[in-house]
Amino acid sequence: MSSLSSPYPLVRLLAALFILAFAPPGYPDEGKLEESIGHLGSSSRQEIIASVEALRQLGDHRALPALEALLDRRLRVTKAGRILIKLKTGHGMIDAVTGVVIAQQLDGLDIPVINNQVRIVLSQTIANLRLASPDAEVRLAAAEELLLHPQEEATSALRAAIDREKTTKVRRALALALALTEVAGANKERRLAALDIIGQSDNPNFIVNLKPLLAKQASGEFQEPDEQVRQAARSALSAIERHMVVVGVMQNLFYGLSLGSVLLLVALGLAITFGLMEVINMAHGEMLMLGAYSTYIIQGIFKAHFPDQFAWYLVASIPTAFIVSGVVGMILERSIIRYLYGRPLETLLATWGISLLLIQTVRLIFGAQNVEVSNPPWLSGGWELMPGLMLTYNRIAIICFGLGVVLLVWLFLNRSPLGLQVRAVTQNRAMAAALGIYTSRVDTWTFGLGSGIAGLAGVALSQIGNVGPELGQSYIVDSFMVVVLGGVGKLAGTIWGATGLGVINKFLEPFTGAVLGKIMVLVFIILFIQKRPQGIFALKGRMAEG
Amino acid sequence: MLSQLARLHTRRAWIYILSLTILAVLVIPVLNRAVPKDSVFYLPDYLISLCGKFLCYALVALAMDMIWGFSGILSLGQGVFFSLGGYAMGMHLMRVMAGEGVYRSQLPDFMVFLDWKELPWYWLGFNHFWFTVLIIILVPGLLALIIGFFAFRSRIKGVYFSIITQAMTFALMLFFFRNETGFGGNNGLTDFKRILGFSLQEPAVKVGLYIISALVLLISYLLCRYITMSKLGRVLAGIRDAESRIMFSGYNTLHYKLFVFTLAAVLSGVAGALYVPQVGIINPSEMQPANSIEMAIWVAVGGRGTLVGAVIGAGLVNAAKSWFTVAFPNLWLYFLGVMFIGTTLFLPRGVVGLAAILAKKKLTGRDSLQMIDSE
Amino acid sequence: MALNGAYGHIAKKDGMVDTSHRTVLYVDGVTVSFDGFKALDDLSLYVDDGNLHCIIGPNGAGKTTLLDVITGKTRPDTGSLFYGQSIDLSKLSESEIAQAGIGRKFQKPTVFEHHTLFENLELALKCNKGVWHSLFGILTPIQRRRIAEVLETIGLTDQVDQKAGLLSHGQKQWLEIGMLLMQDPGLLLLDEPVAGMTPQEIETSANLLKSLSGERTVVVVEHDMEFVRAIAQWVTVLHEGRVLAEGKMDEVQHNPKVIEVYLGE
Amino acid sequence: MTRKHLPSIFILITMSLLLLTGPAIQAVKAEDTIKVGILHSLSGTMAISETSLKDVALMTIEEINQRGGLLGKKIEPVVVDPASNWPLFAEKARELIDKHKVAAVFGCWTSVSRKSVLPVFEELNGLLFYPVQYEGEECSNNVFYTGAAPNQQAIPAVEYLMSKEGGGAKRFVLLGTDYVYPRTTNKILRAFLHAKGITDADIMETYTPFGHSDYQTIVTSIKDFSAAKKTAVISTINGDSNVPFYKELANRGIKAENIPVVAFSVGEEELRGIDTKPLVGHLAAWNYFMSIDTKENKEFIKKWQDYVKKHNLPGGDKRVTNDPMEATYIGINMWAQSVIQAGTTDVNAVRQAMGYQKVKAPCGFDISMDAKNHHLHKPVFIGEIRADGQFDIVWKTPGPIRAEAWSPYIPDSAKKVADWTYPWVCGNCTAPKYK
Repeated sequence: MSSLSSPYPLVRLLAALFILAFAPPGYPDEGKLEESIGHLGSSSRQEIIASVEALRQLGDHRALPALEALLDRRLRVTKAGRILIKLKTGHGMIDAVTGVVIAQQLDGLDIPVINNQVRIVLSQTIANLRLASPDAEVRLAAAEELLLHPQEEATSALRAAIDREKTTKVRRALALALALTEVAGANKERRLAALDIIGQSDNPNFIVNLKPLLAKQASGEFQEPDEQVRQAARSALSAIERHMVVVGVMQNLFYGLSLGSVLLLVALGLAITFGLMEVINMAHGEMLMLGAYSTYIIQGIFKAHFPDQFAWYLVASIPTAFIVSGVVGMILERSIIRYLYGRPLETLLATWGISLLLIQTVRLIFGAQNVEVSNPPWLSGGWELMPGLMLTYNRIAIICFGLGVVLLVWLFLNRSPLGLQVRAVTQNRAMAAALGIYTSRVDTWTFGLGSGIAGLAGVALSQIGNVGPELGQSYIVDSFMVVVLGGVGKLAGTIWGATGLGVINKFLEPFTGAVLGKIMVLVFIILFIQKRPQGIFALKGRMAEG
Repeated sequence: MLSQLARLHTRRAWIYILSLTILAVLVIPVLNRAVPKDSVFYLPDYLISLCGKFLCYALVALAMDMIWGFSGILSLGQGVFFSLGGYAMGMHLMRVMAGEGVYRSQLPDFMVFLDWKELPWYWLGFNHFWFTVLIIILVPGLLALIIGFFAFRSRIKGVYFSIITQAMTFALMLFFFRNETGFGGNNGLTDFKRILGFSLQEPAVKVGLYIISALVLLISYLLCRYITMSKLGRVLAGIRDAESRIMFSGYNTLHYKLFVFTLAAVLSGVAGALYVPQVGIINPSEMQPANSIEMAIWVAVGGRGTLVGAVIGAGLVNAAKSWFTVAFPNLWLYFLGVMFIGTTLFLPRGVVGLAAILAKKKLTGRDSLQMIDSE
Repeated sequence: MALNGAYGHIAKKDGMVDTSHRTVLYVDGVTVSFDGFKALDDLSLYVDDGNLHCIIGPNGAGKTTLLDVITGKTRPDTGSLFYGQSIDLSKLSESEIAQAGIGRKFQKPTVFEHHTLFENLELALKCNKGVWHSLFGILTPIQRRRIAEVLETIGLTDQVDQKAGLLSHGQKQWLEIGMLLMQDPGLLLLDEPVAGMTPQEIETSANLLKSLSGERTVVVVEHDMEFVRAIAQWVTVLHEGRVLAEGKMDEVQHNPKVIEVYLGE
Repeated sequence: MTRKHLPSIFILITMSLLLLTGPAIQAVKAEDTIKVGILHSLSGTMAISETSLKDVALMTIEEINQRGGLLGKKIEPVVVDPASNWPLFAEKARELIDKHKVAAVFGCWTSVSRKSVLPVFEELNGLLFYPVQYEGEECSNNVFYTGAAPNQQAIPAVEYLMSKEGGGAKRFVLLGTDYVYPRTTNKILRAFLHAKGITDADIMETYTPFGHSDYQTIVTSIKDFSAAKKTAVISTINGDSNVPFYKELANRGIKAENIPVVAFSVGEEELRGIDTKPLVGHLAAWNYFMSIDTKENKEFIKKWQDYVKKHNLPGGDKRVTNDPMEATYIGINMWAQSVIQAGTTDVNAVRQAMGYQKVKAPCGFDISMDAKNHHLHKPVFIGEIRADGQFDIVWKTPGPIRAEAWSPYIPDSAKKVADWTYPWVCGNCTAPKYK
């Protein structure tokens, strides 16, 4: 993890400052440190790289704040070439060399421009220096950074760090990083041991380090002369490859589930408005869109008024999106859709008109461009279940969210009095009315519920895709497919339909590519509906007559 | 035969149809070709192309009315049949200009820069016009026959059928979007030069295409009219209103539905084929599910089950669209949206129904399809 | 079947069903289940040629399902169905069964509401039901006469050019029976033909049905005991998908099991 | 019987009358302005990109009008909405030229829309200014291309990635949306990479459908592919699909230092919809960036922001400028200069005057129009994404470079010459043509 996404930036900064303040006096290379830091603000990137490398050679922790600032675009250079660090919070600045706080506002400061090349060297150097951090998390992150860019220069630092290290997790990462640097070394014993460690790591990232050992030269000779080393490399490679087969299946399953849960979320609202109420709701996609825009608005409010609680804006937007989409849905039901019950194909036309209106309204208010909805920090990044298998947090969250929404809908329909009325009305309107149920009121609530759930799906979509006026259009066909595949009027069918489609799609995609995969899924749906015209969960007998 | 034809309409109605035909195929071309450009009565060229396009849309609407308005089967796949006909025509136009593309190759341009060395087998034969005409009729017809056979045999109806055809539309759209499929991918086929040796840039050729479209529309209208006036039309309406009664009366509804679905597909294909030389491009976005839905909307706006309504609806919606997109570029979607909602809520029988109400005529008689004709 | 062959030609070779054993319909060990619920449970039933056979039973006894099975709407899980000696109904589609000579009237009157009475009867007319014939065929004078005849029978001659949707409920029922007559079926299945009728209408209906039997076999599914008593020659009582009792009306009425099912609850 | 037909006949006749007379009445109006057409989708899928171009075009026209207009007349923009519907583009183009008699049309974004209108402009001898980077392989006498050709965007970017500074990539993933621009660009790039000694084994080419939103599988395969050698991704992903792609990339922890992604369709406008913090270091190649530090650019940005504020456009102070907007701005200004120079809006005269026309562009260079191939000479900038959604310019060409309408890397196209000056007068031939 780089400093950009690390969860504890402040802690680390304090730690760095701590080291800076209590560093043992009398470093021999005092002048060199100052000079190198001074060159960090150079306008030539080659010079910056040279000075970063010099700082790595020095191994002086006091350079850390300046290096981190350079990476984060917080380094400033005065006209006179003095290097300043802009603090992460507030407008304060400190001098990179002396650590003196600068109170007055300075104008005409330059920001050194770095590129990826500089960034690599910077990250390595920072990681090198951080190996000595008192914080185990920081050390772990540093070790992982070194895994990405193994460098021979770090060997001695790594050895020293391993000797010092008490935390097992960090030790393991450090040992791996060391192994990576030693594989290419000269000591055969060490190389064999390193290959063993790499093989055990199961990490597909290291194939890159193994492949050259087994490659042949143009003459047909192995590049690696030592048969024993080649043997070890071969077994390490096959260990990793065996592991990758497992990873492959697992990740397809996860991708399938996550795609399935997205489909489930977008289809669930439709399963109610279309499945239960038989309204061919072409405006369903726009309910998703409204939900996503609600998220955007809430995000804006949090940014402006509650910046400290920003991480929780998503939680606040869940009820908001539900209410916004739900209320819009209820208004539409009251004003338009209720005149069209029993004429499903006409609802298609009217709701198509509604969808045009909603899209254009949003376009006129928010503009035609996409708006930015950022992942809150707790949804950024992922969880490495096993080497090579990264489950991203936003996908995990969507799977859980999907399950939660399904559970709530189920509870609502089956355990609440209103849910009972909903079921009664959808099964036999006349009878329900005769029993004293206000069927039109129930209709409004039901439609509102379906739209509200679509709004919830919009919240989820805002976390994985873009938010724009046309957001809903791309999901409308998919959601109808899911509902029909599952069986109209059956919640369980919708769940199976969505998950099934997601998983099939993801297992097909590696072989067929994205386009053909999608086509094949559609063909599959067409064939499936031939076989079971009423979907997976078919209603039979009298119920099916309708 | 002629007497049967004459019976399709009352004499009055025939006079109207005849005069409209004369207006379309005689007066409008004359206003464009023979009237001097500075005259008030001069019709600019772009209007001819526009009218030609509307006529093609009207033909699709007619097909949609047959399958939906009369038989109650809402097919959301008409856009596919339309595009297939269009692609067949487009392939012909590409083939006859072989060697005149930007790369001067015998292959269409997109194949050249995709590095294809020879024409794929499914492009063979398209240099012949007769073959193309055959394909324009056969391919949409066969596809409809196959899809229809499987769908109707499994008793898929109503919403399910709509959604199955929508899935087909979507799948085919994605398929045509692929560059490997060999139909020009996203760009489709464009930059046509000649049809049957006539330059497509020539205004006279455009007028010719327009007149052909008008005549094809007229013939198709009469054909549809004949069908709906025959017992077959009543069986179709019977399928729409009470399918089980039709079945228990001994009719095999599969055959009837297949007939009308295939007919609608062929008509749509022909419309697509006429459309392509007039607008100069065919690409997969014509297969967007939204386009097929819009076709249903034309029919709904005009009035379902009236044939004339379909033609009027297609003209009305597209004319409105054409005008609004220039006059109110920011707001035209509102007009369109309100138009659709308003029609469904207040004009369940479309503009034709409104006209009948305005004329304060009670609607009785044999069927809604007779609304114009007899009471 | 006096007019048979004269006003239309029949899909099957002769359209006559082989009733040499006097039984026109065999239902043997038929079971139909929906999601585990057995609507028909190993049901066996035989209908004699020319009989007016009534089937009664409480709600959910499987009456309508039985008609569905006979007319091909629902396929039985097990069991066999024969029309006459030779026609295996389980192999035919709805329209083929109809063409073979079984007509059915639905519980809810099902007529073509947007068509006139004339057109309704024309559609039901026994003739070639193929697509091309429908497209090009024209009614012969004999066929027109047949339509007029049936209109006379159901007493709706005056409304010949009216749309069926404008008829009263009872008139729709009669129209539907008229449509069945147009099919010239050997076996008529009527699902609650007098539901929702006034007493006068019921009486007319009873007379109509009685006049039909003998020439054709008529199966009536009914709730209305009075009506059944008035017309039935043979009664079958269904209960929970099985035959509970069978016989003449008087016998059935005094059957203790029937009394228990009907009155015991 | 007669009156029973009246309603429908009445409607039919009214409709045809409306159709016929409506345009005629408008055409009679006196012409005291110079009309220009703005042909950008304001609805449908492309509205997301094209709306800004319409706005900037209106801004530029307003600016010219404030300076007094052209030839003593005001410019009157005719805005139409082709609604992301390609045949509609052709129809609207025809209407603009034939009915509104516009002097020039500024518009189109997608290649297919340009291909759709091209025959119309050639048939009616109109002028189209096309402001978007595209795949090349086209050269029309009726079109002025103010966006980049592949050699002004894609090839410099790949060269940069292969350089030591750019990370020295040895393997390339060509990732795009399945349509003609990515296909052609990737074909050119593949030929270019071959020329640089990179074999097919080190090139992975993948396409996704339009509107694709699930990049899990593709990101995994990129990651696997990158295991062998230093890899860079060249993305020609179009429009909406960029957001899910970048989000997936960020969440999987793939950073620009490891696998840099260079995009040709991602600019400031597109980044507005993305949280860019995890994307720092990914690249884009353009002929203009909003962060370019020149006097002209500051003025341009200020004008734009004032215009947005004045007309209360959606998005408000978050609106940014980008490359196609600059291209639109250059195009209109160049056209205006040519009209003044020619003293008329006549298409043939203006076209002749357009050659060698020079404009001091916001990017800080004197941008000139190539009289031969109707493309602009443009500088190339490579920017790395910053956390604030802007770009750090990490590389640029010393000056404007000439566009190659016909790529030398495609055998069939290498033979072609684009030269609209005498004695060639031909945009795609191998020997001079006279007209």
